[in-house]
Amino acid sequence: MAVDPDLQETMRRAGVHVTSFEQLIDWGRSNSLWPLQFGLACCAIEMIAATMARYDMARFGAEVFRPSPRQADLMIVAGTVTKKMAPQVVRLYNQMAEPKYVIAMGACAISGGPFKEGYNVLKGIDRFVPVDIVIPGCPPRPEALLDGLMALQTKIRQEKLLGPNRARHASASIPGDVPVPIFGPHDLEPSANRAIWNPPTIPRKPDVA
Amino acid sequence: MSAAPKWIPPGIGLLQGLAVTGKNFIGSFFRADRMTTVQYPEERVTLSPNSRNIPFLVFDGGDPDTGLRCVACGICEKECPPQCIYIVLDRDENGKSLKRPKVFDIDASVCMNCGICAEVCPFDSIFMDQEYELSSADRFKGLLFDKATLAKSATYHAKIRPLEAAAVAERKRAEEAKRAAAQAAKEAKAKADAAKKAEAPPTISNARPAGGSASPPDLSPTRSGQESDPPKSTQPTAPEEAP
Amino acid sequence: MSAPVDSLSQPRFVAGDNGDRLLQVSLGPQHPSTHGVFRMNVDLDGETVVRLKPVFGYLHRNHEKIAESATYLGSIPYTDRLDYICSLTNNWAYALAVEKLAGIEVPERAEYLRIITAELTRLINHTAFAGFILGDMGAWGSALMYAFREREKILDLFEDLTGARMMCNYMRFGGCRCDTPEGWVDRAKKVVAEYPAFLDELEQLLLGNEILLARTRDVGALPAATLLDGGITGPLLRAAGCAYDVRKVDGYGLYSRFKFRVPLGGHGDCYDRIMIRFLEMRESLAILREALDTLPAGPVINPKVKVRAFKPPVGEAYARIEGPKGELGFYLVSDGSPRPYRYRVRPPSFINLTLLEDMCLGRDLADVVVILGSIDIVLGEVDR
Amino acid sequence: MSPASAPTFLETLPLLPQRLIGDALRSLGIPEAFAAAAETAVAAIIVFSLFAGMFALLSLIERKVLARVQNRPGPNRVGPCGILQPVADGIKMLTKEDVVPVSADRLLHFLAPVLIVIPSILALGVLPYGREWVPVPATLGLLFFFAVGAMTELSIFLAGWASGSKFPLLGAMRAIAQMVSYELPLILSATAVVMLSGTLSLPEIVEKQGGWTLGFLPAWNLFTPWGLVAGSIFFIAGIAEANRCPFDLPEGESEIVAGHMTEYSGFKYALFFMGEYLGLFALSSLGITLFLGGWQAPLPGLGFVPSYVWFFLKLAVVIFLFLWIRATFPRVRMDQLMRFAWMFLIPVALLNLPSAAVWHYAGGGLMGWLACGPFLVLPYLALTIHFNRKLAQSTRTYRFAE
Amino acid sequence: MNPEPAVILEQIRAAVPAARPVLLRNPGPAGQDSILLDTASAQDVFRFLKTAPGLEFDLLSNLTGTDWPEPATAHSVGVPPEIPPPPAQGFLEVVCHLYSTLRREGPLVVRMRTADRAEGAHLPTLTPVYRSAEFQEREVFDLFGVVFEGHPDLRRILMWDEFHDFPMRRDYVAPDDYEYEPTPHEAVWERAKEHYAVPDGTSETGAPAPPQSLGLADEAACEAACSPLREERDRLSPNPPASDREVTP
Repeated sequence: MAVDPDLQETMRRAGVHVTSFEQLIDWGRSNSLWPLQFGLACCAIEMIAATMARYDMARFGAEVFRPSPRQADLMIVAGTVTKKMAPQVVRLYNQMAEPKYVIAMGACAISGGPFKEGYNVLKGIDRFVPVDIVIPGCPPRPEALLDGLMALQTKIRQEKLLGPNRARHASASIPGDVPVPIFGPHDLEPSANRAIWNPPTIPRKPDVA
Repeated sequence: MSAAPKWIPPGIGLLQGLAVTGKNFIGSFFRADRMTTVQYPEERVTLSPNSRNIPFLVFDGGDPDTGLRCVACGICEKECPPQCIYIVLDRDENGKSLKRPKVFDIDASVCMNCGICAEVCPFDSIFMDQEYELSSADRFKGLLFDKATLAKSATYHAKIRPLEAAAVAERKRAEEAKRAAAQAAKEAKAKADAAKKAEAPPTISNARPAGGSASPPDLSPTRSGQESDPPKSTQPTAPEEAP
Repeated sequence: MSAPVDSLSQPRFVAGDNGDRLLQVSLGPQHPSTHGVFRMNVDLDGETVVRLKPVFGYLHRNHEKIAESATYLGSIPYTDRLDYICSLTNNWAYALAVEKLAGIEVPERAEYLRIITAELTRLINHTAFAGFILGDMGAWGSALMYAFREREKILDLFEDLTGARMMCNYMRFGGCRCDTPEGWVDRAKKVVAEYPAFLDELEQLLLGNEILLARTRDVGALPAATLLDGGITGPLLRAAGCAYDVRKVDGYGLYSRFKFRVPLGGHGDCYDRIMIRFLEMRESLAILREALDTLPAGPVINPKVKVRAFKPPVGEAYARIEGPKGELGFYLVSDGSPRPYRYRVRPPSFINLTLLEDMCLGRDLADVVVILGSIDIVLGEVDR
Repeated sequence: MSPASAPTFLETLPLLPQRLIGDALRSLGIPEAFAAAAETAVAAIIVFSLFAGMFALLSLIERKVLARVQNRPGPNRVGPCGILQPVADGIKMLTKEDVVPVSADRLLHFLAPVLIVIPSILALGVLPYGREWVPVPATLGLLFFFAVGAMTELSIFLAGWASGSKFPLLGAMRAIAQMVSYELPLILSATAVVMLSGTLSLPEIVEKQGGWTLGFLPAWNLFTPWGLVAGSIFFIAGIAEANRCPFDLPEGESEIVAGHMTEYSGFKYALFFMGEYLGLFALSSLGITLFLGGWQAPLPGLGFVPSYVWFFLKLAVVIFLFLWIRATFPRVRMDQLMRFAWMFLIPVALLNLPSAAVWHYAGGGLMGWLACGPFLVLPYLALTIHFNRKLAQSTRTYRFAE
Repeated sequence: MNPEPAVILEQIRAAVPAARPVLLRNPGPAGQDSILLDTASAQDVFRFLKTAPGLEFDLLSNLTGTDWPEPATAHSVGVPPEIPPPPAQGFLEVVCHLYSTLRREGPLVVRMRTADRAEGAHLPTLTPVYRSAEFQEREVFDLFGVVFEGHPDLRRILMWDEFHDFPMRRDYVAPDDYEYEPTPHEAVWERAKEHYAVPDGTSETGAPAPPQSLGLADEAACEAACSPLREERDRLSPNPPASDREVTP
């Protein structure tokens, strides 16, 4: 029973701000995203530069970088996730309190980036952790990170807390925890979390377009 | 530094530190160099013309499909360090190359913005774009840029990189001039042969048909791009002789 | 299956050598002041460190394996990502090694541009170091913000010259990729002219502060001989009094043309390491002023060198430069093919951590954080 | 002392709801005990809602002041120049999942944040905000304040110990050591004030600071030699009690992740946040009451301004001092913290008591300053000698090799 | 500035006769010739190089490994003078670059080679002589598999402890996770081939065909294909609903 937009618009012009309870919660959550203090590689330096004086992520309410995963609600995976680091990243994701969001910042976090041929590099964190927003670039400019943060904020504002396609954290069926991979003799076991990672197949053959 | 160790009253260092932060606090209200924030969505940092992010393909004229400069030679595909370019050459029905890419995909989620593809391209057909707002919710569809999204007009290139576009245009003009001159020289020579043949006795029947079948325009790249680039040998990753 | 409650969560007690119980804490890969994904397994008796074992590898991105299957030109953008704060000095070290491997000369203007960009990178690194070490000590924010405010000015210069803020990919074998855009040299002169005023302000905020004096004096001090034996180079070694600067020793590039001094410390503790870096910044400014004034005209790259399909002759070479963190070396073995047979990076951050345990034994947990900060490591270079 | 004329309407404005409700209940024939209880309840609600609002405001102001120091505007997109930022933080904190670690002791884990907020609110009750406005007029206000204030140490230790993992454990150990050793100088510096004002009741202490010396200087305790020493000791110990930088070791962010608060998420963490700020308000209010003349006006001619305005102005100045220090100083190490408290603050605080006595018998004024002079100079000289001797080569010389 | 390995070779031969040092000429323009040592007495030679009055090589700047499966390429890079024909099988090599900070002398390149690339990959450790070798030797052990006898703490340094292979060797094959490769060509295409369905629906190696290929263009097809996946994911998720979590490490 959300408020229908044109009524809301006319009321707003008359100075009365009408909103639904759901929109209020989403507005509150989107404007107070506290990132986890968790930088991996070069993108972490650009993330720090985004919080510095020139780009100032604090304007979006995302200034408080909490070192403990308990108090953070946004995990910005900034940098290369190696296979040795993957279990720690997944454990950190599990320890974050719901509702939690993940931004994959930079080519390495999305798909392994320039280092995807490496034997110790995980080809993208979305093999183990559900990712909300991806920001390409190597490293993406601080403005690109702010653009990704604003994209996440608009996504949170449209989240539904009830109904069929409700938000991930609101539906009891989707588990908040993600199984933590274990170190195997040659690779992580399992090498990807099939419940989360299901890529489309692209028709690729040298002479078949 | 005076010989005897100068006695420093304690607390002075703390006050000096407070003075610095105080000066910055007061200054942030009045002086521009103490309030350096560029409020991103409203104000933007003016990018330098050299700035580079994800590459784009240039096309002359209006229609991206026909005007694309790229001839699918695959040099950028081989030279790209993270190997994030995928080119399939367009062939007509009987397999003759149309010197045009049928598929030209760049995986933006792997590209490392290094600019080597633009540096090694002999045809000035790929340059580095300055567009950085590419964040998306979906990794698979959102970040695999195909030929349509990559193609941008030469005027766009001139807008973001005036000097480089001017240099490319000037080079192209020089090429055109050289080709035209070569063309003119060829016609002149053909005319001269025809004239000489006319005076010479008509006994020798010249097998070559009359001038006019000028040699097809030489499309080989004028800028000396080395062709003899060995394919990336598969030796390091999957060698045959296992110990 | 969410992992069972493993022993990681319980406070784990380890038997100390004299029988008492030590609390084993892992200043884990995710920790506010380990400058990235670096982990230290620390055994604490109360708050004093009894045993400290560093754990590496969380950012091992297999740079050397990828370089073996890439061309020489293709590895240059990867060197930007080694020590991702100082990309241009990495480029220069790699280009120097390949030039020594293939015997390539570099024109004069390119040498000047290399010195200018390397010294600007040294400024960035030492300024960011000052910001981070004050953050490790607890004043999170102010010093780091002022440091990054100046760093942004230099990053604008790099973006103008090379096209990227952090990943410049600027050096090529035999020179630099492109010449300076018009007006760049004047902008660089202006930034260099304004820098000393900022350094004075940062010193006033930082170096007189009694709390900082108390936190850094006589913390993590080791004699120069021990440091040398541990392979430690760079500002750490000079803070202990050993005059060893690769710019003076090897005299690579055209450093011999510039008058600059090498500051030496007396005690080798954290305070000296901070002071040495501040004095080095002033020396870099002197070099920059001189180099920018006498920048000669001329070609920026040696025309005889092929950009693609570059095949150096068979042989091997080891070349090194004085990176902001220490001696950064590249060891290349070429078997005549366009791909290096062996590609090894001599990482100053990784080797400077050899004596981390010796510096931290018997000190507090808070000191471990400051000592690690004073060594100034970057994980891209430590784990390669 | 302004003549005891009838207090102006503005003066009694904060007491209006309390009195209206009291009279209404009495007119309804409710027995006096219940009516009085209702009055104090209303007073308590007013004070708590006032300080809760100021807590929300301060969480925004702290971020904006820190931002201004760091050349950036701070949160300014949520509502006009960031006003609604605390509202957004509050909503997010309320809707956050409350994670209780498996290895934690559930009851204590829940109890700790509650125990940190209660004492701060209780302590706020006894402070005299205005000439008329004393929520709970207690004759032993100061004693009550310190008795209740001691509970915050317990709750921080409880939080650290009950969380069950390593970093909170370290945070808890640090908290106990720091808070106990800084409670002493806090109380000793307050005893100097009690000695001279002869009473434990806070409103009377403020009244005694009325009047002017030399015509325009207010007779606050700070402008006396012993008051200067006691005030600065109280301020430094107050920073340590409120766990503010440079003494924020229990929550040593760069060393032990988030200290005792590592295992708290959602609203429990917000309670810790609130507890810390309310503790800050309480300590700085007490400091103002003891040394800066509570609601006394700074200049003679300002009688028309209601008294509580001065109180909150001084509170704003003291809080700004806290923020300014937080933006500048690094953190002290644990042993330095302890050595500073036991070797310097406590001896100087003890030395300050005879200095107060000398001031009293020297009759104050110029003679008092001369008599108390040595008590002032002696500790500073000792600190200078110690500071320069221990860090002997404080000015180090550096060689340069060619 | 660059030391003459030939001169130093004679001094080593005089001081430590058992070492049998050999001068390997560097054909490249760098001109950094190297000394090949016999592994048995390596520590004594390094101790001599460090302490001898005229040498004082006190900084072991760089210690790294190289994998030579074919000895021929090794001998093309470091040309031995007139050594008997190269040994039959390949070997692992450790290269050290020594510097003298007092005499400001350039890199002295010293090499040590293992017997073979399998069981015989043993070398004496240099940690007692140069402390800087500790971490670098652990890295060579981790990535190349050279066991350094006498090393105080020989563990893997970069890879996780349960890892078995030695990844920097030339014959190491990385595990196969080429399922989603949007831009495969040449070597990557060889490895990604089995994941891509040939037009008739089954993949070449008979592995179960992944969900039918989703044309990127049509949105509806993608949605229709994804919904069964979502139900399967809900059914598949093994772990219980979010109860209590572990604790921060």
